[in-house]
Amino acid sequence: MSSAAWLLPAIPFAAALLGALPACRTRPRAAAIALTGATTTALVALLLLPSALDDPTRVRLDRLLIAPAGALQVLAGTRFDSLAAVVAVMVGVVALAVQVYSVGYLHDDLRYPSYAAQVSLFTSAMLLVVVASDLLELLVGWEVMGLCSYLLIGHYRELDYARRAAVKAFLVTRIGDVGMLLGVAVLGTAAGTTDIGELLAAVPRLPHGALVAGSLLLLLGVAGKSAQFPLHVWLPDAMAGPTPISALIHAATMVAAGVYLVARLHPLFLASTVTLDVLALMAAVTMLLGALAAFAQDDLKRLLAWSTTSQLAYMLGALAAGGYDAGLLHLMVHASAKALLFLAAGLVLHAVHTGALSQMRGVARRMPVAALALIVGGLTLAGLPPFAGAWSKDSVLAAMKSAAGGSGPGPDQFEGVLLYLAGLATVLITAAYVARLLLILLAPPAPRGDLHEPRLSMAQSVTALTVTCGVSTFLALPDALPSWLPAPAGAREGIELSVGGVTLTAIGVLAVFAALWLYSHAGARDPVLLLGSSQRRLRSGFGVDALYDRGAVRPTRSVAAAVAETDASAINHAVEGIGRSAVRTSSSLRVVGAGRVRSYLAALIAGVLLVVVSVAVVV
Amino acid sequence: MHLAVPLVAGALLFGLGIYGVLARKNAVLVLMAVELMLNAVNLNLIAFGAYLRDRFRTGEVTTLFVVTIAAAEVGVGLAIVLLLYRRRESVDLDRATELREEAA
Amino acid sequence: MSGSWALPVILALPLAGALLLLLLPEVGDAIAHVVGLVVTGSVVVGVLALFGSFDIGRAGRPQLELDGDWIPAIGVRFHLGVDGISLPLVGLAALLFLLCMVHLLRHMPEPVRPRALIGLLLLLETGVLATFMALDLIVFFIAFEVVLLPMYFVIALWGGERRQHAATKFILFTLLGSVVMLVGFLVVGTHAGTFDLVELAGRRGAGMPRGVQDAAAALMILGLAVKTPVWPLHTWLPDAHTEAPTVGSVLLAGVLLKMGTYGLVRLVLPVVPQGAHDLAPALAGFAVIGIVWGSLVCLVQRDMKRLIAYSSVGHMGFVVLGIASLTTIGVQAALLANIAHGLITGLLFFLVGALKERHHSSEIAVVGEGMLGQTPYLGSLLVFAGVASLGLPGLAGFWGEALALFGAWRPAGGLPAVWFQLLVCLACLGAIITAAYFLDLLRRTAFGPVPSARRLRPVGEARVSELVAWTPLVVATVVIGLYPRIVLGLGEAAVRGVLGVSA
Amino acid sequence: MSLVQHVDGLALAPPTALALTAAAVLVVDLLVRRRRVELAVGIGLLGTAVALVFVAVLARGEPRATFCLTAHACSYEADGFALALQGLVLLALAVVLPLLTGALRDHRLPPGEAVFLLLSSATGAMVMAAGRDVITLVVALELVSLPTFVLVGLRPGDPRSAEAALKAFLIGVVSTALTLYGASLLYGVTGSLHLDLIAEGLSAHRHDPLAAAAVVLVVAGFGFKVAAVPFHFWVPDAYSGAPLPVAAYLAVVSKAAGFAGLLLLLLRGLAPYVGTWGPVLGVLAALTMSLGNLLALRQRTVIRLLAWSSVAQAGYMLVPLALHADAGRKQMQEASTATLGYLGFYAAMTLGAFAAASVLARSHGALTIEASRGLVRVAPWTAGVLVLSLASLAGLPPGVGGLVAKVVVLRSAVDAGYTWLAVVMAVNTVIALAYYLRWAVVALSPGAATERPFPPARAAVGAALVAGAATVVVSVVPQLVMRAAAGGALG
Repeated sequence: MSSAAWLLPAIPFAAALLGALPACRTRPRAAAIALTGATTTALVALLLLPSALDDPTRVRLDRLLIAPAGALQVLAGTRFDSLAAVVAVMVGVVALAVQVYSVGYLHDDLRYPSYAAQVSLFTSAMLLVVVASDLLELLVGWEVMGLCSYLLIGHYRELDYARRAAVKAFLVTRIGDVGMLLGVAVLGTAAGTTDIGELLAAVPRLPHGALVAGSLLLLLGVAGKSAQFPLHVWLPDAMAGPTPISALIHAATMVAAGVYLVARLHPLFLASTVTLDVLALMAAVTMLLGALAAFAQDDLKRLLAWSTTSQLAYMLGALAAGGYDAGLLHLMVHASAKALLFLAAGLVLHAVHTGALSQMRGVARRMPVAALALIVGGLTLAGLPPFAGAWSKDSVLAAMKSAAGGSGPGPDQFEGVLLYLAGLATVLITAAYVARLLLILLAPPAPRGDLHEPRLSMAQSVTALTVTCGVSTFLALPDALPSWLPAPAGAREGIELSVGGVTLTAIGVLAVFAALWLYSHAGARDPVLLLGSSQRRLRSGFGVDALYDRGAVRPTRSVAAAVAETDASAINHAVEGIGRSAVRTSSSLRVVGAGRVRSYLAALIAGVLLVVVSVAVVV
Repeated sequence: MHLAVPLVAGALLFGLGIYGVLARKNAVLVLMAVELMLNAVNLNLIAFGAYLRDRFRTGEVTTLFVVTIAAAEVGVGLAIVLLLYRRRESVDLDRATELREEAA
Repeated sequence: MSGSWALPVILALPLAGALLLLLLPEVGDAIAHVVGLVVTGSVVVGVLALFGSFDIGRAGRPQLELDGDWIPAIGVRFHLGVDGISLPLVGLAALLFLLCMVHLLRHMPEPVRPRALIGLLLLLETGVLATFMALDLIVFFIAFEVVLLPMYFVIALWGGERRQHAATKFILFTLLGSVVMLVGFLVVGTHAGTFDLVELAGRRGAGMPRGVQDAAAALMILGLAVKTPVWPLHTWLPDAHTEAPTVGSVLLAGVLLKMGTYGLVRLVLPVVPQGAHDLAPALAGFAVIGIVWGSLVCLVQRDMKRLIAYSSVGHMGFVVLGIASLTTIGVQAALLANIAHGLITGLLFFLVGALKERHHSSEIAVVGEGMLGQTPYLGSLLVFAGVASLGLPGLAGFWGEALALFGAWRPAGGLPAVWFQLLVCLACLGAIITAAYFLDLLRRTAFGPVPSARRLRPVGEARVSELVAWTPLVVATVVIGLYPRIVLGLGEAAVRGVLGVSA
Repeated sequence: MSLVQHVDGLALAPPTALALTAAAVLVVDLLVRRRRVELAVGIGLLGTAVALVFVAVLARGEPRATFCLTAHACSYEADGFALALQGLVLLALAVVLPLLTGALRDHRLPPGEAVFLLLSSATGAMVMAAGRDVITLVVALELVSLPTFVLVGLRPGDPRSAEAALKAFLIGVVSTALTLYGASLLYGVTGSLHLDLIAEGLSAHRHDPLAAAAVVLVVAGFGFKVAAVPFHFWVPDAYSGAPLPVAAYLAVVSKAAGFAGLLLLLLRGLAPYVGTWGPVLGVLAALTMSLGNLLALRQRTVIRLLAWSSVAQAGYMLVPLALHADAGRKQMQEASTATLGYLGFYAAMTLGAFAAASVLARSHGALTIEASRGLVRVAPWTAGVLVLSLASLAGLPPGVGGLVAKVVVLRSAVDAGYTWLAVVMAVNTVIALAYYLRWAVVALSPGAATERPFPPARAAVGAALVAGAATVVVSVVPQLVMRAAAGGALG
């Protein structure tokens, strides 16, 4: 317990505990605790960063035996290396921004104190995932995060759809989590350990079956948490929560956990081509599905949510293609861009009190902070140079291209090609929905009437994030990251950037922007109309929800009803029937005591005779 | 005399007694049937005693006991029958069925 | 008699309390509460002292033993002791009884009669503690039976509307189980010539042919399975839980069910290892059917008490699955899950009891939405207990079930691994459904708007006496969840001993 | 051969004391006019105490024997087995006698005659325990039975009492006749009626159908006493016609005498034919307990419930006698210990239940189970004894005594290889619990405030408490009973 990395989850945890105390449930105290916690956490993360980056190959371990169970000795603790340090900084900063922003956003909300505590607990859980040295320990953070997500999505608990969205989020991720637990069990029993370091060291000697099965099951957990097809359905609904939560969980942290896990265990995944194939396919499907659905959305936050799904698929696609640094770079870039977009969207929502895009025409023209944030975040997301998104996206595509070429680590060539094609198509669709978003929000004329001014704390954090996002553009991040985060053996080294690639992408994105601008400018039309009758289909994410309802939810309910009926009628009946039959037998035996002494004597003598005869015969 | 003769006679007597116990409704006649059964026992004991030449005369001695037992039984039995008669004015066994399992 | 008198002294405390209350009509009702609190409190102190004097280095062997002749005519010894397997359960039982007494201070069920109720509960405590301390088969059996009558009367006299039916079903069903188990004990005793558990465990079934072991194991498992309960012998449980007063439900779920699984570990595994090995696949199968079955029934359950009762069937399924894996990790997990289930389900029953007291029903529809809005403490605690029960990592419920899966995925040598792996997958399905129904329950009770009718007639928030009774459970759930070693570490050596595995 | 035998007076002292007391009661009752009930019962208790002292004295010394045919074949032995049973009979008598006072007063029974009959019957039971030849056993059997027939019919003005007496009498004498016929055949086969000599004779005559038939027949009379199927028919009718204390006496002392004779006969005299009677008794035990429990299940009156329950309990006590053909001396010894041990526990708990029922009969009048509602309020201690006794009979703690008894019996079944019988008994235990509980829970339920026609008789409450105390003692120290029971019937 000597490593300072413990502080990362411990500080927000303490803040959460403090915040849960009855005495601290007034708004100012709660805010003070939450902000102090978040600030300290971010500071610790920043302070720990330099030493971790000094020697990126060094792993600092600090473990404690928490669960000695037979051959399995679970040593929980911290595993702090440059990857953890970088992601911790990301989490810390976003969490701080969200806490600051929330003070304003939930200014009139009576439940702010518990909200703040839940966000603290959430941060703690995410940081536990980041620094965990053991998969079971990681799972603790992983699922506590799910719990916090559930509570925060259900924050507006009077609203039925918010409650349902919360349950759905928890349940769908839980499906993934149970799969992941099973995966940990498979790998853990095969390797005799659940320690991440030892497990990775044991990869070469793991039986192939256990490796494939275990990694596939882990993938289920990743799909759940990172909202990948087929477990992506919870994320769009999760937008029922307060907007800062959408920014925190559903953009920068919780969904990033899946990507982080794949990166953490990259050698394990790279060792199983089957798993990489599945991951590549999953990513390809999800990125297209998400991008198309995002384009068709009518709701600002749902648009961003689908976009997140799609972008996470990008990162996972990169990792599947072996592009370790590319994936992580995109993770960072996307986290800051998406957090920025969500917080900016929150400003807009706060101002117009609706989430419908059709009601937001030109709103941003009167909100300079929000407008700037939207432009910076949007262009980063779309991948237009010189914003960082361009570099990260290009490196991802480059990794996919190599995989499609069949060289180096990655999935089979067929899946590689699919992945690459999907990646390219997604670039264009992404550009399209970003263009649509910006066109609607920035299109003239600016609306009249009152708009809510954003509160200071909200504006502050948005500004701060805008700056971060903008600055990261000019940072030599693409250069620095590979040296900070040395790829594990077997993954693609470094970031491949080609001027040609970036240029081509940029031209494509610009072309899409221009086309849509022309289209919408001509008749002040929403570009979504281009989709025509297929809009509804796309908006619902190709009807996967309805499919699940028909194919899984309802059958389960009817099976449950049948089982409950069987339990009550058959099993219980059988048990009680035995009792009743005893009583019935008792009644029918009444003749034995009918009262006539001569029948008694007859039975007596008959009995004795029977025994005498049978005994005499047997002898 | 062969041993079989008294034994068969005893068995017949015993069977007769059993028949009487089962067939008679009159309590006094049932008592008499029981006496027959006890006399069958006596016959057996005497026969075996003679056959075995038992130096302890067990058979004969036991017969004395059985006779006494029979007398005591008849004494008690008649008293009970009398009691029943005083209450019911009948010694019909089939009418003494007040004590029985109740219908549920 | 030789050995330490610490254990009998602890047993004597509740027994003396029970006799005092049940035999002296002059004792006033107020005194009854005091006696209950003082006695259970001193038992907790005594158990803490046990923990203090317990040598963790030798946790694999029974300690603080007391051994002496009791009925030499049939070879029964009065042999008590605790080891790393039983000590946590003793602790759990002592804690829950104290909390129940605290609860009763302000919440006497109808018809009140505190003297009788508290007396019966103290008698119950004696039996429970003795079960966990017994080191002789017959003494174990007697202690096992001690709990039946008090629990019967608690349900039959203080229960709900159909209490008589539920109580009768409970006692007849569990008695059938325990006498069948007794026949199993006697088969063992006949062939081994002793009932002493330490002696029997040391022999590990030597001298008992396979057929005898199988028969004995079958009888013992059958009996213990009723108590646990293992599907399809569970039908007494929902009725008993639903009709029992709150303290009855808490103790049933928190302590009495544990006696079944404890028996599996303490008696079946070491005494008839071959039989246990032969029956483990079937036992695991029934356990997993129970997991899935129980969770499916919960999915359409309308009554909260019944729901929690069926959820117990599922949770105990995990425990039995862990035991049936016959691995150190599985059995340790089972013991941990036992403790966790006692804490969490105890808390759940306390909460549902509190709701029933306020709404005069435990129907979900009657309890209604909006608890978080109107009674935030009750609501938050229900959410806490719910997510703890669905096995959220970081809380006590997680480790037992997760590690049970670990154990079952790679069962002991000689067991059909593929079968067990299939079962593990099914159990995972059950875990998902478990999450589904608990979340659904919370959605329909804790969350949601406060019904307008209830705004006018507010429901009482949790009282101090209630919070005092519940807080230790919450704290223990979190502490064990974060640091399961407290329980696992105690059990490790003893479990190795039970399974005959060298370290 | 000397015709004048040496008679060991000390060995004979306990039954003699009791017989003399009986006579004394009769004489005193003739002479005294006032307070006859107290006097008769008092003298009875005194005589019981004296007999008990003699038993204690004998128990301290070496086993004694008298009325010997040869040096080794005596007709009367005051060994551990006999003394244990005699002690049991006397202790039971000490509970039954006080119980009788209430009945004597309430029903206006003739006290002198009643106590005289009771003591005479008990004398028979004491002799039965010590008798070692078939004639002694049969005479003792008659001595036990005949007075009880009269006692059953003692309730004046009640035709049901006379009917009960007649039924018991007829079944009793027919059973005795069967026994005697069997004894005569046995004499023919073995040339003797002394148990040890019979055993020798039977060893020489293996696989003789006549001997097998004789073995079965000779058991009949004892089957009547213990109320085993198919000799059980009189039990519910006789119990419900008889005064309650007499029913208690029948259930405990008379049954104990029956088991004493049965154990002696089977394990000592008929041991070579264990292969014949062992399985038969196994089947009979199963039938007896199942029939008794099933019929008890639906009874609404206390007394018939107790009657059928006593049939069922007889079934349990027969279980240890279900032995395999290869059972050796050790198994037989254990079987005897088990049955005798069970009998000891059974006596305590049954007397408790009957005593509580007597209190109930006085305070409530009607003797339906429902009438005991609210007993816990009216007479808490009696309710306590009742619940304890019922729990013991069911074999559940706090009646640990009853539980140990069941364990003992089950153990012997499993030891003998009769696992099926053990399972049947296990199931029976569950059925039995259902009806014992039904009564117990009614007694503990708060009832309508019942008017008390009589205050509970102090003697009856005292008897209940004594029985309850005995149950508690044997529950805590079951070894007391088991050690006493360990003196086997095999000599």
